[in-house]
Amino acid sequence: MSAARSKKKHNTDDYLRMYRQMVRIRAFEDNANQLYLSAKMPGLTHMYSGQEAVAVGICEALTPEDKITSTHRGHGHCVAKGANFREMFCELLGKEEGYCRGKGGSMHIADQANGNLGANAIVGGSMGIATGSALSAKRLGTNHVTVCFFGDGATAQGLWYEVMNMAALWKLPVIYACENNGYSEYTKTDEIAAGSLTARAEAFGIESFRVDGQDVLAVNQLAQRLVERCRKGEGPFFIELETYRYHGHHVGDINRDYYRSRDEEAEWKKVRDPISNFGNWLIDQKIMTADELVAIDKEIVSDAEAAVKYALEAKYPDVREVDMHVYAETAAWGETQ
Amino acid sequence: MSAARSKKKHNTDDYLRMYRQMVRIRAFEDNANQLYLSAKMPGLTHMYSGQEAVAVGICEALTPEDKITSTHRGHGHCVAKGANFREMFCELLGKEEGYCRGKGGSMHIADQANGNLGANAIVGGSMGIATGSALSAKRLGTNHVTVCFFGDGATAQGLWYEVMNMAALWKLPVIYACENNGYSEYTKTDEIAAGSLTARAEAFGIESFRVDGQDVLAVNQLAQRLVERCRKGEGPFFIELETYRYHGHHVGDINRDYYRSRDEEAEWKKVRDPISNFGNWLIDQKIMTADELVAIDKEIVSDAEAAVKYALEAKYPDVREVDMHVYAETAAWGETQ
Amino acid sequence: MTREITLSKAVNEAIAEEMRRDPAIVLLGEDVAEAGTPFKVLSGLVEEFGTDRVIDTPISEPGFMGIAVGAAMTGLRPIVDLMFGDFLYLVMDQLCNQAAKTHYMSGGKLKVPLVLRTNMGATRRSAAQHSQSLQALVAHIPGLKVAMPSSAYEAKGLLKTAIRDDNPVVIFEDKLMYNDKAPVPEEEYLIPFGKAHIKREGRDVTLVATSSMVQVAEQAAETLALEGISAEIVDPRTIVPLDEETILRSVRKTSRAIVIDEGHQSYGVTAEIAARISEKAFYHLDAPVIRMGAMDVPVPFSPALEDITVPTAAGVVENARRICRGELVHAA
Amino acid sequence: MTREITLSKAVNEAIAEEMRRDPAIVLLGEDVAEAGTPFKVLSGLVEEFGTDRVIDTPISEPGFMGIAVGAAMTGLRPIVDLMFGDFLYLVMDQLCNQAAKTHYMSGGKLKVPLVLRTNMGATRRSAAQHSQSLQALVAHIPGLKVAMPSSAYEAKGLLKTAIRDDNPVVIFEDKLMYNDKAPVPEEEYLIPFGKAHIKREGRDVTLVATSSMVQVAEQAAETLALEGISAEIVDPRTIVPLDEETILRSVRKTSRAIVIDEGHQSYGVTAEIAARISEKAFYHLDAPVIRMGAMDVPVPFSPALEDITVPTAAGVVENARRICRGELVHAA
Ligand SMILES: Cc1ncc(C[n+]2csc(CCOP(=O)(O)OP(=O)(O)O)c2C)c(N)n1
Ligand SMILES: Cc1ncc(C[n+]2csc(CCOP(=O)(O)OP(=O)(O)O)c2C)c(N)n1
Ligand SMILES: [Mg+2]
Ligand SMILES: [Mg+2]
Repeated sequence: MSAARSKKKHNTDDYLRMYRQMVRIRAFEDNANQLYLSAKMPGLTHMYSGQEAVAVGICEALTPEDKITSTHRGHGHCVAKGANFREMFCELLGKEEGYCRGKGGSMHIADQANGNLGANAIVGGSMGIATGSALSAKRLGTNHVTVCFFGDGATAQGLWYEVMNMAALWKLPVIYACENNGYSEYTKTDEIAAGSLTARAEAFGIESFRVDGQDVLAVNQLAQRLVERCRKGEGPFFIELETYRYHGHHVGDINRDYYRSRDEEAEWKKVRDPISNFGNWLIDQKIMTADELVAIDKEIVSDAEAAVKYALEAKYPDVREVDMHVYAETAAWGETQ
Repeated sequence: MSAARSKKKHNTDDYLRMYRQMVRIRAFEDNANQLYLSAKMPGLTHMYSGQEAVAVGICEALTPEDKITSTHRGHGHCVAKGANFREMFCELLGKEEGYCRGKGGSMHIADQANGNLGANAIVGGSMGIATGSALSAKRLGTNHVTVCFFGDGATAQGLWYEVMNMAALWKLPVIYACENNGYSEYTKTDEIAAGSLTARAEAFGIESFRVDGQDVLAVNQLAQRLVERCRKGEGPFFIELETYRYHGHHVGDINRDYYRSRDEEAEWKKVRDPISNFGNWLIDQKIMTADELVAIDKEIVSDAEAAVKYALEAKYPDVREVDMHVYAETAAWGETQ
Repeated sequence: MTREITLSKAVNEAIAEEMRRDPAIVLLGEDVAEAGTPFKVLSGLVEEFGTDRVIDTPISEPGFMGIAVGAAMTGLRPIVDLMFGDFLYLVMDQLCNQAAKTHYMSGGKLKVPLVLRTNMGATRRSAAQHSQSLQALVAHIPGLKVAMPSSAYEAKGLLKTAIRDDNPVVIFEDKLMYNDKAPVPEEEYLIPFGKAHIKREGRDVTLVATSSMVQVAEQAAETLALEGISAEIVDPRTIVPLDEETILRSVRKTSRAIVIDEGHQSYGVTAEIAARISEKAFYHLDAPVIRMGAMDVPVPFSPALEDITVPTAAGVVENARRICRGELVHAA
Repeated sequence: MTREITLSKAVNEAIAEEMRRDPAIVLLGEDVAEAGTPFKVLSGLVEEFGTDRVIDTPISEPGFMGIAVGAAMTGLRPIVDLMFGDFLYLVMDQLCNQAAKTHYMSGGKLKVPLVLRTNMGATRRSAAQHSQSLQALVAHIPGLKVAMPSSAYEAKGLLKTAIRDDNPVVIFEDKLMYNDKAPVPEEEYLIPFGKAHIKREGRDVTLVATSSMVQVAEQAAETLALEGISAEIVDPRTIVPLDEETILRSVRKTSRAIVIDEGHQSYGVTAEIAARISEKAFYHLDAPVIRMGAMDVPVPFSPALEDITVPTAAGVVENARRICRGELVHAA
């Protein structure tokens, strides 16, 4: 927590919100995983557990009007950007009250009201969208910033280089946030990424940063600074965040010894867990007591469970919805022919 | 010609071949342009004039078995890699005796016998092909090197970053040769390329070089060195070659004051013409006399004219060829069902 | 007031009028600004609207297509200029996985109002990578609308409608028609999507034709008229949505149909339209529905070959004669 | 000797046998080596053939597709593993502008012997970007061949043929069938392209079905048999080349046809096949050809919606009944 040690206690509210949001993500994922293991969830899903400090550190630097784009591993971003458990679990279960009326599911969860333009099942698929959102902000003069989340594996998609070039040429208010969790699926990052990720962004004249993605305050401080600079027209930026996913690539990836060791997993959980480290720091700094934190954790866990229960009982969309929303209704054209 | 001043005269044959090849490209293009202006050529074509030292400097460092991939501005590469005027003009005119039986035309001219895998009408479209050719060389142990020619504009295609990454990871014997002629179509390079091109390749751990693309000896020396290193398994490499196209983007791009000045064009032709500079150097070094060079030029011009005449009279492919070569015949499968 | 203008001018007017009306419209593409595209279709727009709204991009089709999708989701209404229809392959992911599906996947919450303007058409001696007519590819993808103007008049009216539509629309201009003139009203008009146009009335055979194939059909109809065969020409104008009703009504009247489109024949646009006619006007058909698409070959460069790959008026005449005279088209 | 093996195993065997036979074959794709793909289809291959021939790539579909094209032009015979058929959009340029056209554009001088193995099929709760069946897109592009195996038997035989073919071949495996078993000979066999298979003989109606829709057709045929309707099932096995003759022969016999494919219906595979039947068996048809494709909607995630988007045996039965009993399917 070095980067943050100098911070004053008047940030207590911010700290608490960050803590809560990280715990909320963890609780969401624990429940999602259980839903999978108990065969109550349709399909597969990708757990964000372990990476909470990234989503929370960054999203806490944003306003609800600021935009993010997310990935296949998108629950964390969604929670961090302000979503509710209920609509999220409903979406995961394909229910009508889900954020996307059950049509999107885990990999397409979006929450426009809070500026989340959506998860994406195409690796790297939202890099253009994020950059376009920043173009909107600049053209429309809204002063919004867009953060594009993606994984280390996604840096292999050519699209990133295309949009970085345009973002740099047009000085767009976009932050490319690469969550380097060391793996893309079942492959180590070193085996699929030559050279240096930050150098790749810098080659386009984009200022780049590396930060410990397990340290929510370090992430947040950097994000605040870059968001501010984006608003002043100094974007785009690139951040590489070193982090780790606790689960397999997806919930079904259980026997994973062949690509990474249990020791490695245990080590990260023990030494670099973003939540317990931040919790300990809060206690150290006398901002919170251990009991207070436990109380928060419990409350969140029970919120999550209630939401799961609600979602399990919620209804599926009516079959007549199947061909709704293929096309948006267009307001009258004033047709003359 | 600084890079070459130390070279010995025992290279006379090489020098002469380079001179001849550059003149051959110029003569080819002058004739192609005339064919367009006199409405004898179907479609449009992109002139290579001005860039001769790039194609020749590089291709002279290659064996016929080494491969190149080319671009929409591909006549120069084709000549430099060993093609004949006749088959080239026949191709430009859509005649049966063309390298591609008239099916490809200027933008798809290929000459497999000499290792030219073909021009390409998709900007950047051959970057994967070149890299794949290098993969073949490595897997099959042929020790061939592949050179991928492309323009500055093509660096905006995401494909390049994808294949550079793999070429670097797999240490492939490929040289990416970017002919930076300052423009892509009607746009200056600065307006479409942020940061630095060499830095982009270096970010993938690829050793990168910049060279004066008007200096055939400088280009050739660098190419020889890198080809040698590729054969030793030290590839891939990137070269940015500063050069200039004398004509418009294509033969029909005649009024181009709105994007570049006549002064600029005149200056390049006067001061940095690759052929006359090299010719003067050959005279200076007493390798050739002015008269000898004039004789070479004349001979080549008359060769070109003869080839044009031949091609104009050559026959078109039979209409029955229209659906030939959609699919290659496959040698018997040993079908059992 | 109606004057004759080129298709190129019609496109230019449509965009200029809409950009004046709605400041959220921006134009993105290669050399769209000062150069006004290689076809000079957009000349003058950057002078009126400035480089903030008429934006030259690098040669990054997937990139600027993706940027347009994101921009459309967040308040802009981008018009993307894709210099050649052959480059559609490069933008398919952003167009078909993202733009086309976003509204649906978000349960109706996000919208992607963008127009992808591109072109089609062979016989320009541009060879296999600059001559394709790829409308079938995008027509197959739910969430996209697809317009195929057949003259300057349609080009303007359909493009204006496309720009106002809240969905991603792909509009194909035939690049050989940019200089063709047609009467176009001075007053504003829009052409609704999903309404076919009866270009010519007739009794004996229906020619369903898209884009420049409408001209081919018209030439054929003239010749056929001299022989006493009366051809009706139906121009669907949009292939998604497709005005099945108008097409079927015509075929039920004439009892015969030929479908003409410049895309490759197999698995192409003619298949869909012919299949619908064959199924839904089954009991009215006196002869099999004939399809005329481009040959299933990459477009060859050589003029000697290229010209025989596309449907021609002579071919239409021949087919019409055969089905109208009751000859078996295939030894069926 | 014939044993029952899964489709997944059949694919694995096909590749292993061919790689043993021909050292020029290499395998490229994401997580194809140690992981053996997320579907575990390729398990064991890297152990046998090593990482020089079973090559894990970064997540760069356009890039490794392009590399495969270049490798195929210069002596290797690459098999590209595209993890989901939905990623086809990303490789369209390299596949359709380059691989498909190179042989033609070079006047026959260059060849591109490569196989693109990918998958298709919905109802796996994978939502709109991981459930598409995009065979129509590639079937439209001259220069590509397209295979759609309907069981482990076809999967092995067609893949081996694809690997030996000197052209780019796209082969679609239904990802829901990877664990389905079928009898597969121990001895080597190949299945030629362009030869349809009569999966079941019948008199009253022809069901032309691709990939897993053959199973759907078989279920329907069982039910129909109980009702006295005898259905013939034709599995084209390759949609390019398409064995028109076998399909037409069947329809001329039964006089009725239903075409079933899991791609979106409009501008899809069913359109081509139905249009050809309607045109070329016109005088033999007693009823309109019925098309059954997936609904024209992005694939929804919710199980409540997803299952109704694809053709089902019940739907086939209903349609077969109607055309066999002479009911007008459309108020035509
Ligand atoms: C274009 C594309 N290719 C492949 C996949 C399959 N896939 C899903 S996630 C993934 C790995 C992504 O790795 P990374 O970007 O590092 O994200 P992480 O899973 O580590 O969060 C792959 C290959 C996909 N969804 N999209
Ligand atoms: C993918 C693609 N986009 C656009 C074009 C149209 N186009 C042809 S050449 C060209 C400019 C290429 O510039 P550069 O790479 O610098 O090559 P140069 O023409 O300068 O030799 C463009 C945009 C194309 N052929 N392919
Ligand atoms: Mg990762
Ligand atoms: Mg250039």
